Amino acid sequence: MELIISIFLWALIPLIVGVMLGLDRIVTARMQGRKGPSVLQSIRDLLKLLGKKGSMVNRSQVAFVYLALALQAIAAFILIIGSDILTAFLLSGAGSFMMVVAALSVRSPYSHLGAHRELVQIMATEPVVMLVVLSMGYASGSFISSNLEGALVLTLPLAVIAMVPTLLIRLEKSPFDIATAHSEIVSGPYVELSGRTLGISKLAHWYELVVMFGIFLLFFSMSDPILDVVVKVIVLVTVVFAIALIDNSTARLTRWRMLRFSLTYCLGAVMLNLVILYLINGGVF
Amino acid sequence: MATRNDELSPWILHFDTGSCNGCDIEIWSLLTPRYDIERFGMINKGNPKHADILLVTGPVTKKCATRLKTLYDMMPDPKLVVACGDCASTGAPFVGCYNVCGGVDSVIPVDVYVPGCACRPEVLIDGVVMALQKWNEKRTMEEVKA
Amino acid sequence: MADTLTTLLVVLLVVAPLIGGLGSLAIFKLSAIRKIVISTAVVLITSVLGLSYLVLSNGAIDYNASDLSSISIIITLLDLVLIFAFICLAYKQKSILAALFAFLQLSALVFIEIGGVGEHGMVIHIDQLSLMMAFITSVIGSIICVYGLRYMEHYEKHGRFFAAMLLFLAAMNGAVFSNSLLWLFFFWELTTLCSYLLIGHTETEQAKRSAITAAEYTLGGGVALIFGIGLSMFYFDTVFIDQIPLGSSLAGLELLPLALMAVAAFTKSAQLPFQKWLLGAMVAPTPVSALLHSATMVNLGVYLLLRLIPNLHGTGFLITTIGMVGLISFLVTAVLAMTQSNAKRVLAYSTISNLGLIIACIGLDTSLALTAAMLLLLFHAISKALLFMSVGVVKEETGSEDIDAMEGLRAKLPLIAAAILIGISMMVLPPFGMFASKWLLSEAVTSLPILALFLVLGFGATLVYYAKWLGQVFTRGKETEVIEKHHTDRVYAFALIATAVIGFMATAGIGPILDGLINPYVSNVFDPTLSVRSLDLVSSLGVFPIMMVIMLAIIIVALVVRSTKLPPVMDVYACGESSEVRTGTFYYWSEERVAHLSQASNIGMYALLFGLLSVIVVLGVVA
Amino acid sequence: MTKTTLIPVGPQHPVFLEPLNISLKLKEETVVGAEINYGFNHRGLEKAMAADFRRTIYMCERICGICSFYHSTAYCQSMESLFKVEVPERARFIRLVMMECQRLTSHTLALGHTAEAMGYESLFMQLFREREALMRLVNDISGNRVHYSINTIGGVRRDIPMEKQKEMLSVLDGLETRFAKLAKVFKDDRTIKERTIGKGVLTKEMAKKYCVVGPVARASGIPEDIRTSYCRDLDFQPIVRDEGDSYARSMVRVDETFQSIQLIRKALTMLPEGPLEVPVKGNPSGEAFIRLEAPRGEVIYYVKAKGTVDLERIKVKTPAFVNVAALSAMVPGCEMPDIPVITVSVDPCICCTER
Amino acid sequence: MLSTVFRNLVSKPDTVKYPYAAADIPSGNRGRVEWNMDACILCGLCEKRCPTLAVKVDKRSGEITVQVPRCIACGVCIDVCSKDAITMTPEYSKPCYGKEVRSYQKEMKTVSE
Ligand code: SF4
Ligand code: SF4
Ligand code: SF4
Ligand code: SF4
Ligand code: SF4
Ligand code: SF4
Ligand code: SF4
Ligand code: SF4
Repeated sequence: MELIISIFLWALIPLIVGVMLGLDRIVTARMQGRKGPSVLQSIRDLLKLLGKKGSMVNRSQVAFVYLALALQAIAAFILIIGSDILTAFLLSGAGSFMMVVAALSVRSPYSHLGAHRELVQIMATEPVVMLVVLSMGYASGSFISSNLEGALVLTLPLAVIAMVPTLLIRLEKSPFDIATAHSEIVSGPYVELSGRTLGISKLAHWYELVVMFGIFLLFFSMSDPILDVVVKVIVLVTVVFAIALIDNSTARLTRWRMLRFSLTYCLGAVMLNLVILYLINGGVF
Repeated sequence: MATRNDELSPWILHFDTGSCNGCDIEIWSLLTPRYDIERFGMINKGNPKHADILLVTGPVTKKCATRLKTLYDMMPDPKLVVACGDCASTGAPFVGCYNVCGGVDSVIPVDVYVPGCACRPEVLIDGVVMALQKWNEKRTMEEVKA
Repeated sequence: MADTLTTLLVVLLVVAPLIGGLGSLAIFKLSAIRKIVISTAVVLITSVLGLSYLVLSNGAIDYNASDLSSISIIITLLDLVLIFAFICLAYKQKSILAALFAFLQLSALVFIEIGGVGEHGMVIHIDQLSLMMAFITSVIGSIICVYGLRYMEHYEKHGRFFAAMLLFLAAMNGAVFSNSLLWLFFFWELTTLCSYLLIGHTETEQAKRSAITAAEYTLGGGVALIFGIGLSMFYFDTVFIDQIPLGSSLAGLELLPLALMAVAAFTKSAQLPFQKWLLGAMVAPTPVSALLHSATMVNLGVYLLLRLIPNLHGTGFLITTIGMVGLISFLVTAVLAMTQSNAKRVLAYSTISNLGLIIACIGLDTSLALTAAMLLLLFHAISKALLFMSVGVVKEETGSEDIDAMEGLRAKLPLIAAAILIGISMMVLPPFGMFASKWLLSEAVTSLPILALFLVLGFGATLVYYAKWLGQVFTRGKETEVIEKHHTDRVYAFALIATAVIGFMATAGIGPILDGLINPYVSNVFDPTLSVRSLDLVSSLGVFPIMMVIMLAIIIVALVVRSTKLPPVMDVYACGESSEVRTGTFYYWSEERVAHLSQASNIGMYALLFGLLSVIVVLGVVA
Repeated sequence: MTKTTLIPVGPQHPVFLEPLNISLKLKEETVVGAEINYGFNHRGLEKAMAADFRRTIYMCERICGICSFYHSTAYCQSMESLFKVEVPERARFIRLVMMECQRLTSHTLALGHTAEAMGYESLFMQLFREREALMRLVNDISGNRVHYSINTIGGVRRDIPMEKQKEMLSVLDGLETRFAKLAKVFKDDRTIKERTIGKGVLTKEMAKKYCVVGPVARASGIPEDIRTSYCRDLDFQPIVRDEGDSYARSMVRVDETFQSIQLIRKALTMLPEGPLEVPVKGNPSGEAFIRLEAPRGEVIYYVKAKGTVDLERIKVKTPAFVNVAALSAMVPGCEMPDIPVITVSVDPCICCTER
Repeated sequence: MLSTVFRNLVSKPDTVKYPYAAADIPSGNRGRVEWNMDACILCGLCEKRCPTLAVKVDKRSGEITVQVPRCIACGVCIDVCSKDAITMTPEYSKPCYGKEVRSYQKEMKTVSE
């Protein structure tokens, strides 16, 4: 039964993420003093893209994009059925890898610049999230998300904080909207995608967001199912709001700046948390 | 008037073929809080491969003509072209300039002509919304062709 | 004493390549050598398969020292000849270091032989670990030799070359079968000789220099090994690996032999600070690189550490330091690999990096980590062979090994592009073995989360340099752009496809491999915790649904692709311009900074190793 | 071997409003070579403008939609000097007010554009929001949001009546307070500083060598502003900074907006009564040379007439022309992400550069 | 910036309702020109002085045509018309699928053959 619910949820991901992004767009618009689009706008965008034939530069590009979608979708699926979060995360990492290769597979300077920035982005976020996942596994002795201890946030508070910039990076929000920076490199890795292929890559990105946010929300698991949902929704809304705030009060930074920030502060925070936990658990160096 | 096409989410590409900047900035104004065309799901994409609507400003200078054609060709079907301002519609304010080919329609087909020098944001909104009404037509045409 | 068939197979695995080697040395004609090499390959592959069947069904195969005492004597004599050869070689190349190392080896060996070697033990012990190694050597090694047949056509001295190649395989098989450390030492040094010959094969100045560097480093390792053997005689009164006491019972100076053997392993596996020789070895023809990196040489060091696991397990700081060396090598070389433009150098760094990872796993000293180490070893060999052979073909077709020059390979050499794609996918993408091992390792690292930091950073860097390369291979302009297609030779195609198929089979058969080869060995020390349940890899911490991933991926891609007709082809976006666009390459850090990094880490690692040895000595003396 | 990236930025690029092409050579993301290509916006206006001198007012206005009023003013001034007429004081002040209004719209545009180039979308939105209030104001006064078209040879065609003056002042008051907040953001925001300070430096020597004008020159320590003479009765001091980087250029613009608001206030209080235009008769003849301080620096008009309806020659020297050229001295060595910011901080305008 | 952002968040957005509500066009706007053919004497001055050649005066048929996307609403024709036959309204011209041409017909006295 639970499996069916999970599969149902998984199928609904585009809808859920779409609405979430729509809300984010509205909030952003309101922060800028605009009215903003409708909540469903992101979904409409996706539908429109999927309905457009578009064009391609070469075949490998299209193939890699589809592969990226497959990997991300599976990653999200694994996460949602409550299986191994590490597997889910690694698969999603492989999905981003595929997107980068897709962007590199056309001879377009913008696409390449974007892809290389995306690579720096991977270098900046992957270690952090991976360490977060590992620390979750360490703290609760299992990577099966349904076995994770409740309220991990209490044992790993710094890891939770460190993940927020990572989410910011993954959501491509300023100051870290570096890979797609539309006013610099015309949306970078996505520049040569169009129509349906672009839609597919968007969808892949949505699934990736699900994996990222899913891992993040696992910190806030509660034993009581109703409380669980309530807490997670509150956390989600707060985080999205906070991200919108940061987005709206910063200029875009550069890729090395992002790497330095992420690898010093974020990684440092998770590491600190992990070391403290390790010492508490009686570990020795 | 726009409600029926609300479910669409047109993405915009803007190209200046030699305008005086007047109309360009009016297009930028569209993005900003006062006119906020994101209400209609429109986003300025700056990339022909992502765009659905091409907003052209300015009379087409000889050097820009080929670029305009390239950009137009790069846009995936179905696509719409809106000529923004008198220049883009007819090239009129620059009558007698030797390096001007004329309006946009001398290079690529135009769907909607937006008059005004400079065209006001309101007219631009009207123009884009009118263009959207052509969208469904074009899409069915696409399907028939396929 | 096993039955005749078994003996025949074992002998064949060592002797067949030896004979083949001698044969090719005697003949000058390539066509004849070709026949010899191919038949040797066939013999090797059938033998190893036969042996696998026997070992898997009947368990490990042992031969007692007392039964083979005559062979022991022959090996000792050959050993002396070998060292003498090294001395001559050092004299010829005017390498004081090599001469010094050879003399040290000689004196230690003489000292040990005079001390007398006990005969109560097994000189040959073929268990699942040996089998896995023999499999890698014989199958992958044979394929590389066959590949070399075509590749070496434009080179000279084929006889010598293939003699050294086949001898290499013989030495490897011999080394992994030996239980006697002295036998192991002989084969060990034999690989050093072979690598020297192969690296210096082209006889250019650079090749000679690289060859002698390699010889110096690995001879140094040999010194560490023979000293370790001597000390093991002194402390444990045995030269048989299985008789060395378990790690948990060792203390003080008794750790010294193990530490020395670990140092020997580091030199063979080119771990920091001994990585220089492997990078220099890049000047050799590609089949040599492929052989060194995937099927032979570097695996030997890791093999020794794996073999010594029961003795290292529970030695506390010793095994942790070993792990640290591996981990730091892993991270540093992964970062260095990002900055390289030459594909072979990228691969070289990635080899060091991956072997470092394996050693790090050994250092973690847990059941899961050990399993991960063995899986990594297997899959690394397969994918590296594939990648090296592909680079070789590219070099032949385009004249360059540079990643930049590989732009548009997909159109030029589709088969090679596919091989590189598969090779890299095996390294980083699910559901291939490397990926599964990565997952496993990540789960394993939770037992010592402090190490996780290195691991996660290294994984990030690994993704980057492979993405960069793969992207370059697939970079091309419009689909309709006309590109001259090159033809891939049949031999190359065979070698690449065979390796790829082995890779796929190993991935699909990860369950049987785990049950048959890996878990039995792991169970010597730990309770195996990784198993395959209903097509999922299940560890104590989580699950990796390999089959589900494969199936879902196929379904999703098939569904999506079926519903799509390919969109029309369009040129790239160049802001409306149609002028020339060019994509550059990214190396992230400048050469100087890289040199700086490798220098600093080398110094650090020397200090670490020196510290390790001195700590053992000091602690031992104090106790 | 490191292959460089060759990348055309423009003629259609999201950060450029206009068709400008900078051909960049990048080593990784560092610029090692930049070549600026012109000519996309060349319409041949100077040739077409050498026609009926009455029509030329409307044509020279359309050289550019950002400082259109400066162009028509400069042209009308040159014609007035050919006709040897003195415009009424009221007309002169109205022109001044409108010019400063246009400077406000232009500077807010430039600043917003800079913010957008840095990816600071909400700041861009806020600046344009304030700009929109201004636009409505000028629309009401002049009749058009962009091309005011109120200049005529001998004066202006529209008056600013009392009630509109009042409205104007109240709009400006509101604008000043809200803009002060945004200016503070521009001054103090850490991310903005990181993206602009020390980027695209143009030293005083280089600035002199490239003959840059306007805010670009003033940000490099050259106190050059023609308004010192034109606004003589308004006690005007140019704003100068020394750093010469993108930050300084933006800060000069920020400060100048407040200065413009002050100037408009003063001009409105001093607005003398009187006629709006003096009639001119006949056809012009002779030569005239006029300089004006446009938002981006001085614009120079040279007009030669031969006594017929058609002019003989018009030559326009525009500020962006020299400023854009200086770009090629600023970008080498900087990173790709700084290219848009530096370019926009110079505020390049192609339409008048190429006419 | 945060204070501005928060203020925006709680206050009403600045966005106009257009096209769902009437556009806010200032009374001083120069929108479009209209001809009053009763006053017009077909002198053709507006055609002559229009800077963009938007106006055509056909003296024979008594028709004045304005090509809407040519008119820059400069108001010159109004200034030159001695009969004040032309007026300017703040309402702007609408976009069109084609190039709109507006024509004004003067009642011609039929000339007897
Ligand atoms: S004549 Fe005009 S179009 Fe031809 S090259 Fe010269 S500027 Fe360009
Ligand atoms: S129509 Fe007018 S405002 Fe628009 S670009 Fe042309 S001249 Fe400029
Ligand atoms: S002087 Fe001006 S109008 Fe004449 S050709 Fe040169 S750019 Fe054109
Ligand atoms: S302006 Fe100069 S280049 Fe152009 S036509 Fe005249 S003389 Fe030739
Ligand atoms: S510098 Fe030239 S193009 Fe730029 S705003 Fe002024 S007149 Fe217009
Ligand atoms: S002088 Fe004028 S036309 Fe000639 S290159 Fe310079 S900007 Fe272009
Ligand atoms: S100027 Fe006036 S009277 Fe003469 S044709 Fe035009 S509208 Fe008619
Ligand atoms: S308003 Fe100006 S452009 Fe329009 S018709 Fe009258 S004169 Fe011509």
